[in-house]
Amino acid sequence: MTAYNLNAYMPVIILVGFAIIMIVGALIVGRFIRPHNPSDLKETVYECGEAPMGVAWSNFHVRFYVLALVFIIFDVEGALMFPVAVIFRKFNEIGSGSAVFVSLLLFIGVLLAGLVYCWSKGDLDWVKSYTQQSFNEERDEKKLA
Amino acid sequence: MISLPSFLAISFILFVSGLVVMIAKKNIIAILLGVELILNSAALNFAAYTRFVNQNLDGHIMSLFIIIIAAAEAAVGLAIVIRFFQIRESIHIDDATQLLQ
Amino acid sequence: MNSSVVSFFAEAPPYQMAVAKLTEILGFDSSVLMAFVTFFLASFVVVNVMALVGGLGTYAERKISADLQMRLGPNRVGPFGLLQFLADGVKMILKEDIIPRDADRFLFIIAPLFCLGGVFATLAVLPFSSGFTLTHLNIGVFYLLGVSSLVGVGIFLGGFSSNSKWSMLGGMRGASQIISYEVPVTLSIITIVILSGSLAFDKVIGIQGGLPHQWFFLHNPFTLISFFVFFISALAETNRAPFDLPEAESELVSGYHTEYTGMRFAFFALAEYIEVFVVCGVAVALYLGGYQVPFHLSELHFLHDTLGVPMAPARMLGQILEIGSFVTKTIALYYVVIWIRWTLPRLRVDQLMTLCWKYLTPISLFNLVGAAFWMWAFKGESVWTLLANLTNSVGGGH
Amino acid sequence: MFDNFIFLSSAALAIGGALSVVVSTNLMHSCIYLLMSLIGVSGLYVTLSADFLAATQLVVYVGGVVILMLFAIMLTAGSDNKTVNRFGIVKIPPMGNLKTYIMSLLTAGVMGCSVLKMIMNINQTTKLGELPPYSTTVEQIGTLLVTDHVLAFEISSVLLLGALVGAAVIARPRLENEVTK
Repeated sequence: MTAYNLNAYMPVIILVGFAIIMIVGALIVGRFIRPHNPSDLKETVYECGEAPMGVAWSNFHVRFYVLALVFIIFDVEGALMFPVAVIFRKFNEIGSGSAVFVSLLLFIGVLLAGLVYCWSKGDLDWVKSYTQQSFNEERDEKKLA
Repeated sequence: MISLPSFLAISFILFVSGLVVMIAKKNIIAILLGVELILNSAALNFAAYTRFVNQNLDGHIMSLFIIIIAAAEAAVGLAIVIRFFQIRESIHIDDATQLLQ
Repeated sequence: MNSSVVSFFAEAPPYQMAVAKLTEILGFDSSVLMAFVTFFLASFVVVNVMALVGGLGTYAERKISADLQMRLGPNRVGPFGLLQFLADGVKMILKEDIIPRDADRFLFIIAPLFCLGGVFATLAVLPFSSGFTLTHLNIGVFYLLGVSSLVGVGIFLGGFSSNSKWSMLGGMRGASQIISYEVPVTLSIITIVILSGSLAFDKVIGIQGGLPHQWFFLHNPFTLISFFVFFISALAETNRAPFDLPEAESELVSGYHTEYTGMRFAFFALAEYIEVFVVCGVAVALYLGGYQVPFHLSELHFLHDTLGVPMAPARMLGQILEIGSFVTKTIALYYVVIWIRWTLPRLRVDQLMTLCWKYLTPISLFNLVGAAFWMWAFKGESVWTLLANLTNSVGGGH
Repeated sequence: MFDNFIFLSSAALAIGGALSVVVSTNLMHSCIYLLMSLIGVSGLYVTLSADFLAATQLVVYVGGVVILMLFAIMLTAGSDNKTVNRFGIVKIPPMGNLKTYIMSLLTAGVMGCSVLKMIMNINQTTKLGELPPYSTTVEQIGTLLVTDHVLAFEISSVLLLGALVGAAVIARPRLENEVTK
């Protein structure tokens, strides 16, 4: 437990401020020196020379969501593991490393079970994720129900 | 300036805006945004009380678990929203009136 | 107290004199003001150097690719074409700024800010040397993971707001690639955290040494594998080839920044190049000994007592040696990144996801368990120390 | 001095983001306002000497939940220009109208008054001593997670496993023709 001063976070604010200043500044400076003559053609989105059809904000496939779902669970578990990983060395030095090791193993074991489940159900595949077999299984389930 | 009442006031504003979002919006995803705001205000309260009232970090653990539960809630909630959209082609909360599909 | 560039300077008498003087003039305690000024100047230097690194990165990229393909590369502007990036910058700022008619203007304007802001915020903890790091936060690595995830949001928004199909596809791919590869990166970092027992960069580096056998890279077999997992995943997180699917030229025109012109595009490119440097720096700090100089050459008592250099120059010299050590290793990794880009073909989307979820994630989980076991069984000693102990005990047995 | 600055800017970000979520009528924009609010809350954690919580907030929310929400919005965007689906339901639901806002403000007023009544006497009942200096909390949190709260630590992994399996089962794509009538 080491005390610190909140001044240590000063560079974060300053650097983000720099990012804002750079973006705003470059665009304002550029406003005076660059041409500005918009035309109808310029302002259409690029679609290989064709006139664009419809909008791009369309439905995407669910596999994006399923991967994001697996990710967020891993992300949260990683965030939970950080403090335990930090104190592991200290606990090991005072001789009670086994308890921490076992609790970490249990935690990772449950995490691994989730990964294995998603793998076996084909959630981690991109293209052929939902094979004929899983479709058939699902259809059978529906028939039974 | 950094005192318990000011943190409670911020957390109160977050809570009320979350509540208004939950009730006013008819879009299910927008309602989930409101839920996130409310959970955040609760987690902020725990951290504030830890800092100003008793300095034993149990409140931080509680906030940590609130964040975890919020993540799990968002994952399951959005999965339900997507499934609902696949079935009904809508994410209007008033369409979710039937239990069976 | 967190050590930072301010606490480094605060030990020097002139700094304290300046603080006292300012307090006298202004009538209030000006240590905060002085800290702000120091941080501001240091951040200004770091940002400019990083912008230069980003610019030189584009030059190096073109020159190295030319070298690998037996071309000449840029050689007109300045000696060896070194000023090419300045010419590019001037060209960028003179280009017309176009926002598509159908675009979401608010998000279109704010998207580069997320990319650049996220990358710049990571610079605050990048350990250039023990004194010249902007700040050594106690949660260094974890903070870095947090702010660098802003880049993913920026890329997604850049793709979404353009309302172009190419951009949208690139943005979706980019976001899902970045979040997927964050899992192996996080797990690899936890592997190192278990062995070092701290999240702060100065502690992680302080536990390593200057020579290769003291680095975490060669600490034990698990960290050796973990380094490669980290490096591959970091390549994918920065959208570098062979993982540059979000901006795959041959499929998606230019990916998430198809509709961005002029300076807005330049900010995306700048953020990408700086992020590559940051990622290489993090790999160096975690695995390759960071700013440690071999044989303790940079330590004060060596320079001051043994060589007889006066106190103030000795401190500066030590820091400069450390910066040299850090930057040399980082540039070497940067070269490897560019080399890989021009050597390997691009992966397919499904191969990308398979690589992440079916190879790198299980391997990094295995590494994590292995490192924890190593810590538990061998008290976190490196394999070389164990070997030395073994030979000693065998030799002592006679 | 800097403490106050970081507190004020984070509070402004948090409150401004939250209020913008309320008034915004564009779903994508309100997601970004929520992101701003969450970053502001993370700054508030920093002023509360909860540095680990602040970083967790960034990692989990900015990197995880917000991206998940953006993905979910993209998945339910509606693929064609029709505004009405085949059930005759408006596809893009309204982000609130006058009636719902009035209802919600009334509810919030009632709830808010009762909550305010609870927190009004906070200054009288709690004695605030001298605040301890800012200190790092990672090691203490880690120690608590493997000693006092080890059960919560292990069970949270089971909770996350349940969430993963449940959400994967719900969201997994089905047969094309399986959609009900």
